[in-house]
Amino acid sequence: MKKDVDELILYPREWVDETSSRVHEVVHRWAQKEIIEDRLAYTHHYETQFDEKRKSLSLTIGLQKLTLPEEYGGGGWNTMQHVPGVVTIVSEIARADAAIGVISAMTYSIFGLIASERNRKDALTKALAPMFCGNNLATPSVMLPGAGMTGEDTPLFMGRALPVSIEPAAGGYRLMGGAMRPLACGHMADLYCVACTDKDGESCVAFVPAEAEGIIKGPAVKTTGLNACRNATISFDGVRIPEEYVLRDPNMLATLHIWINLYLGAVSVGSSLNFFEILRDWAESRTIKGGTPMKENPLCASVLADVAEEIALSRLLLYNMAHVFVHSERFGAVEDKGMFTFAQMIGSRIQKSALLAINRGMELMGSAGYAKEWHVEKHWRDVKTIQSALCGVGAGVPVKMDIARFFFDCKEV
Amino acid sequence: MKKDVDELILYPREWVDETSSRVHEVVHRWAQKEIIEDRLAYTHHYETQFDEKRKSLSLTIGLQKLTLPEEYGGGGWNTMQHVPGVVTIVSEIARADAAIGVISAMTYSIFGLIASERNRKDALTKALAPMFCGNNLATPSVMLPGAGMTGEDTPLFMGRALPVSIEPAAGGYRLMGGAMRPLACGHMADLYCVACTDKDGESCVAFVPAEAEGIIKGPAVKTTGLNACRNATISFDGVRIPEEYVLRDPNMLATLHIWINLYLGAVSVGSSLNFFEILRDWAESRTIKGGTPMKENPLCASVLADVAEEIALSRLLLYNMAHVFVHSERFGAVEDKGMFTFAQMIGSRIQKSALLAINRGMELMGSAGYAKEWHVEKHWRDVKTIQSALCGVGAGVPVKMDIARFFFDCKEV
Amino acid sequence: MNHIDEFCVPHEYISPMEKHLRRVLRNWVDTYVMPNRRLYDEDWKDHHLLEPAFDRLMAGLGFQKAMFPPECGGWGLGKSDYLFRAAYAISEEIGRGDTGIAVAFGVTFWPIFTILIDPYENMRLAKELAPLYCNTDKAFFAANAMTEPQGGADIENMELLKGKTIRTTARLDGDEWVINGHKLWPTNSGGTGKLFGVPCTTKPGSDDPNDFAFIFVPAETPGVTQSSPYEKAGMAADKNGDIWFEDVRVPSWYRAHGPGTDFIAFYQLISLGQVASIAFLTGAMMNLYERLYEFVSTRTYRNKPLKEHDAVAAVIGRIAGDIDICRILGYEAAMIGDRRRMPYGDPITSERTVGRIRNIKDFVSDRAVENFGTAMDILGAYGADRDWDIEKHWRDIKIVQLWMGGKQLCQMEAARYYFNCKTL
Amino acid sequence: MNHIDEFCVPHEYISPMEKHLRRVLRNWVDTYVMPNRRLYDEDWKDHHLLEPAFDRLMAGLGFQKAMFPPECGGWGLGKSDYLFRAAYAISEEIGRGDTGIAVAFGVTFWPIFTILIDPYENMRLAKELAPLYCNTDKAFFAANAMTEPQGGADIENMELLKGKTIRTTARLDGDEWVINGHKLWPTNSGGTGKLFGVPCTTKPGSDDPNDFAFIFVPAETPGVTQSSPYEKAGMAADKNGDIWFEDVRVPSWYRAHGPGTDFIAFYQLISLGQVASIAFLTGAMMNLYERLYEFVSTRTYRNKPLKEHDAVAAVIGRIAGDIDICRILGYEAAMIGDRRRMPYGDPITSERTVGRIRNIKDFVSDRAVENFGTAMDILGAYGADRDWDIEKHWRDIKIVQLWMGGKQLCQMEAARYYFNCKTL
Repeated sequence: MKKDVDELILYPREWVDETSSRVHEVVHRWAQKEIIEDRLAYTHHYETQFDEKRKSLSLTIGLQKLTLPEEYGGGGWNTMQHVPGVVTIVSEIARADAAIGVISAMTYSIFGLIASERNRKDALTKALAPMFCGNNLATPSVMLPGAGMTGEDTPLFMGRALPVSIEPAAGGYRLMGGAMRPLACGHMADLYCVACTDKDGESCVAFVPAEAEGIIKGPAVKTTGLNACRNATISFDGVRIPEEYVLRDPNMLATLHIWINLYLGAVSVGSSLNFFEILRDWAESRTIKGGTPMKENPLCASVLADVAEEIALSRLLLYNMAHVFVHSERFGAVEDKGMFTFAQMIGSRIQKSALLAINRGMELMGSAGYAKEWHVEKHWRDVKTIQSALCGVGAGVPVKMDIARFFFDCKEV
Repeated sequence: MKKDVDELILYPREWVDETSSRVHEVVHRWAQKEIIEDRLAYTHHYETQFDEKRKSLSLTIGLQKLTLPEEYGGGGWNTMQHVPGVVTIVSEIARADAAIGVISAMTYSIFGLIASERNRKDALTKALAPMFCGNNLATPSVMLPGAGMTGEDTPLFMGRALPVSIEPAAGGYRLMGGAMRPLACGHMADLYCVACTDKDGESCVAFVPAEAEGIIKGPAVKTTGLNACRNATISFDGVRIPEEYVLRDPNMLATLHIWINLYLGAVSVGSSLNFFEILRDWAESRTIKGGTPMKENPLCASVLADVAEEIALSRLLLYNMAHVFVHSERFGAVEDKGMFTFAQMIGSRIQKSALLAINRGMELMGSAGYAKEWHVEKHWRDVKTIQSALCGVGAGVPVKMDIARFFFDCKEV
Repeated sequence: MNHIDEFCVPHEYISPMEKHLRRVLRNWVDTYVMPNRRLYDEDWKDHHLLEPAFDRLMAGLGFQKAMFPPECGGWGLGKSDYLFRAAYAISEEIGRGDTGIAVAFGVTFWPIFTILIDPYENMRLAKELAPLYCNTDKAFFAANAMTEPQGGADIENMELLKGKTIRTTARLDGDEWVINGHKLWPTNSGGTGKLFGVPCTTKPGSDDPNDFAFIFVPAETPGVTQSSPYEKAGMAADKNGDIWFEDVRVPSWYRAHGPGTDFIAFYQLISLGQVASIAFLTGAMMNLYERLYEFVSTRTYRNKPLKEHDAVAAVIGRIAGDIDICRILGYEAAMIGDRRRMPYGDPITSERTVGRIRNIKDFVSDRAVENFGTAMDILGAYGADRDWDIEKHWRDIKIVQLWMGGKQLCQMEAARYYFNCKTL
Repeated sequence: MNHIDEFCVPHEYISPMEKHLRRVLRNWVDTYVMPNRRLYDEDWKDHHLLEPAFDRLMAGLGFQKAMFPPECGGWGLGKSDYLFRAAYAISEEIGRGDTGIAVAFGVTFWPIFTILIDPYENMRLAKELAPLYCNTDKAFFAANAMTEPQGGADIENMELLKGKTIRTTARLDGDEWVINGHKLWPTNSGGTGKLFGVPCTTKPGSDDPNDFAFIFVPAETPGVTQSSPYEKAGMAADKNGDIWFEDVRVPSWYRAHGPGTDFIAFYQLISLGQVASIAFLTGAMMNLYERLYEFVSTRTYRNKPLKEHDAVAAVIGRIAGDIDICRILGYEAAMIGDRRRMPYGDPITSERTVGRIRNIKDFVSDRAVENFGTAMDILGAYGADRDWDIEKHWRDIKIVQLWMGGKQLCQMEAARYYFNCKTL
């Protein structure tokens, strides 16, 4: 009998608590039944079915509120020891559908940032809780700093441009600037989580409900992948938000990068796990050279091995990232900057590995890799979209500069 | 003040027990004082100084007998929970000198195989203990299966040729065949640990003391690196060994591969850690473009980042390999074949990463990377020598086939 | 460097007509393709937007006549000493705009190459088929119906399998061939193709090259059925579908040549197809350079243009450098083909020519896949944007890497040549 | 494919003398180098074994005369339309045997290129120096003393720094130049070089090209001191050491040309050096193919020859394919140089030529480093063996990747050209 991927692509189960394992099983059933086994139908009615599938996961099963504190109506998984479990769950969601995975990842990242025991922002969490703990789907959109425009002198976060700024306004703040491209869901978001600066150029993170006045939303952009997470360019023209909606601690933006690298890593690993399953079926059933099963051809087998290796190692690294984050004290000296660096380093490696695995595996699938029917091309487009947006402008050079700063104490790169 | 590498290139210290940490400190002092700070002298009198340096580590500090059971005069570290600690120590040794690291790695692998609590072969351990627990240096030489010769129909272990066979002889076995090339130290070994087969083609591991009659030793070969571990081609012409010197359980050869991948991984990680230190000094003190410190040039910084990333991730993977091996039950279903696969997969990845790090870093060092004076070229040659010998014939294809067999259930590759 | 035309050109190889060909096609691409190509993904089924562009290129500008000899109303390129180089230049210019269009256009010639390139000419058949191409004001599409459901890349693996796995049968009945079988995925199927070149076997299971037949089948022949086009990740201009042949009857002289010769004439297509594939890729990469140049000049890191940041410069420099290199190799591949009639050249069906060209195709494919991937990363959050055009090429060129037997077959044929392997 | 001579050749580029040159050198390599090269590592200091080989090649066969015009007793290659291509073929053949020998030989011409290639000729000086090369039965070595302790690759980064960081000074005193400074690492120093070409500044700290001077200094001139050779990881045939100049006086006409012209004449060396470097690498890789072919044919996995295992075949096929590709690129790089006098060519000091050739050098270096590394892996436990010769090339070719400013400078110059970067 064919083995389950979890028996092959190993991860340290000791780090995942039992409650998480039970939720994982529920999500696994959802993934299998509602999406994976229904994929041919899902291919052709993707856009319309998307909300329905999300609802069953987020509202019926209740995962949307999972990481909010119990006292605000959440699932109570706002402790750090649940983090590896959430990683497992996000992977499982993305195994079915990367777009739902990305929305989950952004949700959990935001509440990781503001509601986790390590750094609770109670007023903000309380204010946002109804949106995520109610009976409607809530879509967040995370806006990280990125490339600036030539000729503009923009405040920077680790070299990346922060074109949105805040200034105090009666009882809160006013946001200005933008033409920023979110990671995803810019066009359909209910809540924006925005990297910005104060007037001293210090980085902050601001939360902006979509109904606030002054949000300028560009047209929905057509994108390679994550087509259900309709994106758009977003600007702010004097948008007002309450005081507690801004996190002014300059570590917050770095911490947001950690959370998002972790959970988007989980998405791409999950997507590549499903790719592994599809490829395995293909390699077993397809024959080449007039009769040999593809998997028994040594060259094909070596490509299969490369695929498995990339996925297995990136899954291992993903859990290591979670583990270092949760137990940084046991890892020697991971202060904030170190953790930020490790998250960027492992996060970008995971994205690269997941995409490499799919790219290589597609080599064996010929046109089946390319036809919508097989679903492989969707994983490929989705993961690529995540990778490009997350690992950032300049072929990952900003991440490399982060790494060089940490390990070699560079000052000016 | 410049940070210690262990504060930058993190590893999960929680997995390393306290006793190991104390021994690590002792080894660190040895590495620093006897070798690293003495390197210019060591460069020019390498061959003669080698034994002396080894003696101080192996005999004076006592590391040679470290992993033998106490009851036979050993250090008593034959429990599995010491394994991550031994990894740390082997890395530290190799940070100073990869050749001493390789000899240590082979020693610990052998006693990991026969003396660890998981699989004790008491009679054999007792027989070999005096050689390693006495007052003389003892050098083992591990002979793994590899490429066969065209036209010969050799028994195979996972596709690799096993040209040495055993047959029963009064009270023991007789070994025939060979022209095998050990991983290292073939010319200077006191003990050979030989992959071989019985007459049914089942793989075994045989131990052959160097003084046994009938060992045919080729001339010492000149090699790229590990020049102190003088190697030679070895054949056996009816060499007799006692019965307990042969491990006939067919899992033993796979298990030997696990141990050797783990500890030679530690060697290459250790060697690359020292390379990191040298490169860091270089990047700080060297200026380019008429004045900028090299590390502040963004392109150089991006190469530095690649170097750091490769080393940091391979160190992380190394400890994961140790951890999976020690606590396989916590990792889901790692049965023997799974662990063998993971060890090969992670082991070869570590070797590749370590070499890649050095190769890339050398790009920045110009002729200093190449001149013997800087010691960088020695790490480069040593790690390459380990990598080629360990990851095996055929550009790693046998390892890829192992991976494909495990993950895709291939039968004929 | 200020313009894509400054990428390396081996001047000594250039044909006299190249400059003219490129100018006409550059103008056509900029007029017909560039303004519309972002919408082509939605046009994959109907080709409402694509049709006028094709009509202009193929019929209006007359490019679909190019390969036929003048006596058939064509331009005579099929017999030119510059055949491969001209094909390279044409394919590159079109590929710059849209590799899907480039392949749909290029493949239209693919079946008739078996009868138009000396020494394997069949003028009777050429004259019969020429009006379809030369006597029309609409784009005319033809297809090579090669791949079969069970076979995957087997049909392209001629050297090893010699047609042994082909299940589409051709049986001679009087002066008609009767064809039965099922083909899938040909470029220009899914309803567009009006003429199919069909590799068949006259003796199922045989690996005797004499039992291989290449037969032309007009799409409207009774018994031919086409499926509607598949939905794919990209390459909307290239429709692909199933073709079923049920007791399809065509005249006996619709066979390209005859036993043995069909096999070798068909085998010529491999190298031609590979050279065109290389050109599609270098064309797409030239456009990559144009788009990337704009991005790295207008976007910043640390408030400096990306291209002025040494580490980014190294990455984009490598991309541009690869384009230069791939183009040198592309021209060399074309030249290897065009040397077929020179005393120091090899036949295009020789193991040497096939191996070398496959090797270059494999290499260029890998560079393209990697460079487009990297370029999307450079664009970061904009990498996935339709508006930057790079993502479209990224989706399209992956299929160029995969087609014609894919990467692994390329690797095997190259290895076989370089190391005289016998059993691969 | 059965022989290294079947690797791709762009036939149209080949010079009439190439076949002869290659035959003579192939024979010399097989007679003098191959039987001894495994021992060269031990010969790095004394060159006992190397000296006879050099004498035979350079004086016996006369190759050290090659660049001088016939009126100076040379072969006139310096003024040939085939200069770069001939240099490529010569360097490749020698590099096949030993890249250390190839560089020691090639660099002997390097300083005099500044005065032998039109339009920057200096016949007075050429005639004065010619007897050293042409009138002897011993190998004659010369060196370009460029690198300085503080500068690293700065001296090769002429385009950006224009000699600004050079600390070796030249002061005109009557009709003599007085030179002071410290150079290190030149090929053919460490005692072998008898003539040095020395880039100096006539005004320290200036980035005005007019203040750059290229001056010839015979090694035995008073005030010149050489260190003994450094010990290196490989390339034993190439001795490197320190050279100190203390109030060294040479005649004023020992300056290559004069203000401005020295700079541009010196800058020609970059592209010549890069083309030769590419040839060293392709030569070494051709030998890699020879040795690897033997290993993969005689060793097995699963009791089948390695080359018959599809997965191994793909890897070795890629290696051989890279050799083919690098060779095509190498000839193109040479051709780019030789187009300097053709109407459609560019000067060898143009940004375009320098950028393109650097790009090819960077690419070929990376392929060589990777392919030799992979080849050692293929040999497994034998990869590190001196007896298989691959490890020697592996050690040697890494230095080819690193020299002349190294990989990063190559990347920067290429990026500057392709993207018009201003501040790199």
